[in-house]
Amino acid sequence: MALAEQLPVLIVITPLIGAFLAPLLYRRYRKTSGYLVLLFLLLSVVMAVFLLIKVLREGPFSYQMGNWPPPWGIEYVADPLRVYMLLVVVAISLWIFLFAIKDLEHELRREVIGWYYTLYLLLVASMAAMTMTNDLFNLFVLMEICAITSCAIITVKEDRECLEAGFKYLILSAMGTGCFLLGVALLYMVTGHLNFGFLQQELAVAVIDYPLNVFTAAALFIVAFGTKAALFPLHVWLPDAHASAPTPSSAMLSGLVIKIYAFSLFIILYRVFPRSLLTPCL
Amino acid sequence: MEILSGLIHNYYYFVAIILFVIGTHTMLTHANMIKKVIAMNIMDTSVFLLFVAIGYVQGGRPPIIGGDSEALYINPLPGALILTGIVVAVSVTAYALSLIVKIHRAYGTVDCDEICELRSDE
Amino acid sequence: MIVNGHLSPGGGFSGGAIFGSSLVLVAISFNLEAGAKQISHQTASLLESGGALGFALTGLAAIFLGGNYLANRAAGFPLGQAGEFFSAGAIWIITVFIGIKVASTITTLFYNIIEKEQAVGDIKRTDT
Amino acid sequence: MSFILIAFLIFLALFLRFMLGVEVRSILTFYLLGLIIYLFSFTVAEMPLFGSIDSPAFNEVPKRYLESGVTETGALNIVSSIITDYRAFDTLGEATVLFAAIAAVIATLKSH
Repeated sequence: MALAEQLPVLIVITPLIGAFLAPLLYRRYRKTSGYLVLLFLLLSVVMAVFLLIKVLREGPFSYQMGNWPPPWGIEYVADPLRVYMLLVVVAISLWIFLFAIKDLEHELRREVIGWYYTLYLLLVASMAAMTMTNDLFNLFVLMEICAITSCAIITVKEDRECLEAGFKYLILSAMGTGCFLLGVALLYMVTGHLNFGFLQQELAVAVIDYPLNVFTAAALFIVAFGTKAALFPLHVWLPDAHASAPTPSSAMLSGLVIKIYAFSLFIILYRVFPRSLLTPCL
Repeated sequence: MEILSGLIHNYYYFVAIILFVIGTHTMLTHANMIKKVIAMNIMDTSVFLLFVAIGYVQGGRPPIIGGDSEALYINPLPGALILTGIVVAVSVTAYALSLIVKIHRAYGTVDCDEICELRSDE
Repeated sequence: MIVNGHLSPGGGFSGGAIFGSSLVLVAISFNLEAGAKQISHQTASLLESGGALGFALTGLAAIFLGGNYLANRAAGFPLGQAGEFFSAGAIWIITVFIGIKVASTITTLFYNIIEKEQAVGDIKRTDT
Repeated sequence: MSFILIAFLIFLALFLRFMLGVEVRSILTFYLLGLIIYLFSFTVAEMPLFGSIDSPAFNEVPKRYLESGVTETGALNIVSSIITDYRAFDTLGEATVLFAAIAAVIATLKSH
């Protein structure tokens, strides 16, 4: 079963290739292109189910991009928690898209529907990758894809309110990613690693020598993901953006995008920072 | 005084942090959208500066392997990461600018406060 | 600059940016029609998707050759002699795809923003 | 020492407000930024020394890139070999960001 080993990356790549093809497909087959896009999503759902079965049966495993071992290359990890989240992301986005095909014809102009498919598939691919990635910088890149596409699926609507809402969201999420990258820089400075597992080992040592750096990074991460996940004092962008978006985008935003950031914060707090940092008594 | 000497040794990092704070402040408090986008770029650039400064090694050469094998090279990883980061910042800027073009056409202004007033009038 | 990316400073991004800017400069220095003659919209968006798709498919090819995704040496791409023009296996291919992608991105962005401005007409063209 | 500093800051705020007529809001923002920079300065002072060869970031990861990068990837430019081979998935993400920006711009501009 050589292909079963490749499942973590294939699930990400399938919607990505679909996204690259969608504008071309829409130009050629205007009527059926929605269902072709649906096929790509269905394929990744099927693969996610197989991955979940494999992980539950054989235990968690890690996937190394380009055969480079973890501290040098990028690592993806499939363990039950992450794969369960992955299945939730892919399955719900399939379900939303099933209803979106008919709905989009009423809400959007004809020319932009093909690009809407592209943006939707890119969003799904980035979120699916965010659940499994085990590398801080890769997470940053995926967050940036997710930010741009989730703004764009708000602003495709033919309405001037959603333009302003989208701009507000874009600026605040740019602030979030800026804070995140600063936190990554601080952690990289004191440890020299970007991989979650190696960071956790090194941080247990580094927190003794450079405690302020590690605490500042933790604070920056919480601000960054708090902005993105609309936690209480940083939620100002949310009401406008969700209210003015097209219906499928609104379902996608409140159903998945916000949760995926909360999930990433959870993963970072538990898989990157050493246990001693999180215990209340120091 | 310990802090002061640390700051003087690490002034590259300190400048980057000051730029970051300036960028965040401008982005969150100014009403003009073009200024917000410029501030977003300042903020990103400050983080890139910090990242690249981490990779510097005293007396190192750019990491292109040449003739002598004894040469000391700087850390190539931050440079490679920042190449990615710059492209990401550019694409966010492009998208933000196109949004501003559309907003200017729809509302006739690029000032957030004026847009708020226009919306409350409706 | 694009094809020498593995030997000297440069590579897909900087080379592609230069290439794209040159096409944009043609449009700025003559006029929009002369610029649009260099590369049509259809071709630009085809190259756009094609560059990204080629990158992703190079990765998939590595899987079929027995490596993991985007593998280079592990998948058996010929590395060649270091320092020669055709060396470094998949790096060369990927760099060319990135160059195409970046160049077409810059031109597409420019033309889309400019032409929308023109389509609205001269009444809206005010300085703010 | 700190008492004098706080007294000076309060005096400065009053001076700016009543003598120069600066708004309360901008004085508060100014002080808040000063506080943030002050807090960050402790972090910066604690960071590893700039340009030092034995800083934690210069560990076995870049050393392997530099020593065996040429034999493992065949490229003389190590930055190029990192972005397109060791960490190629980041670069695929980056190409995807560019594509997403294009898609977003076109969708936004065409939709109105």
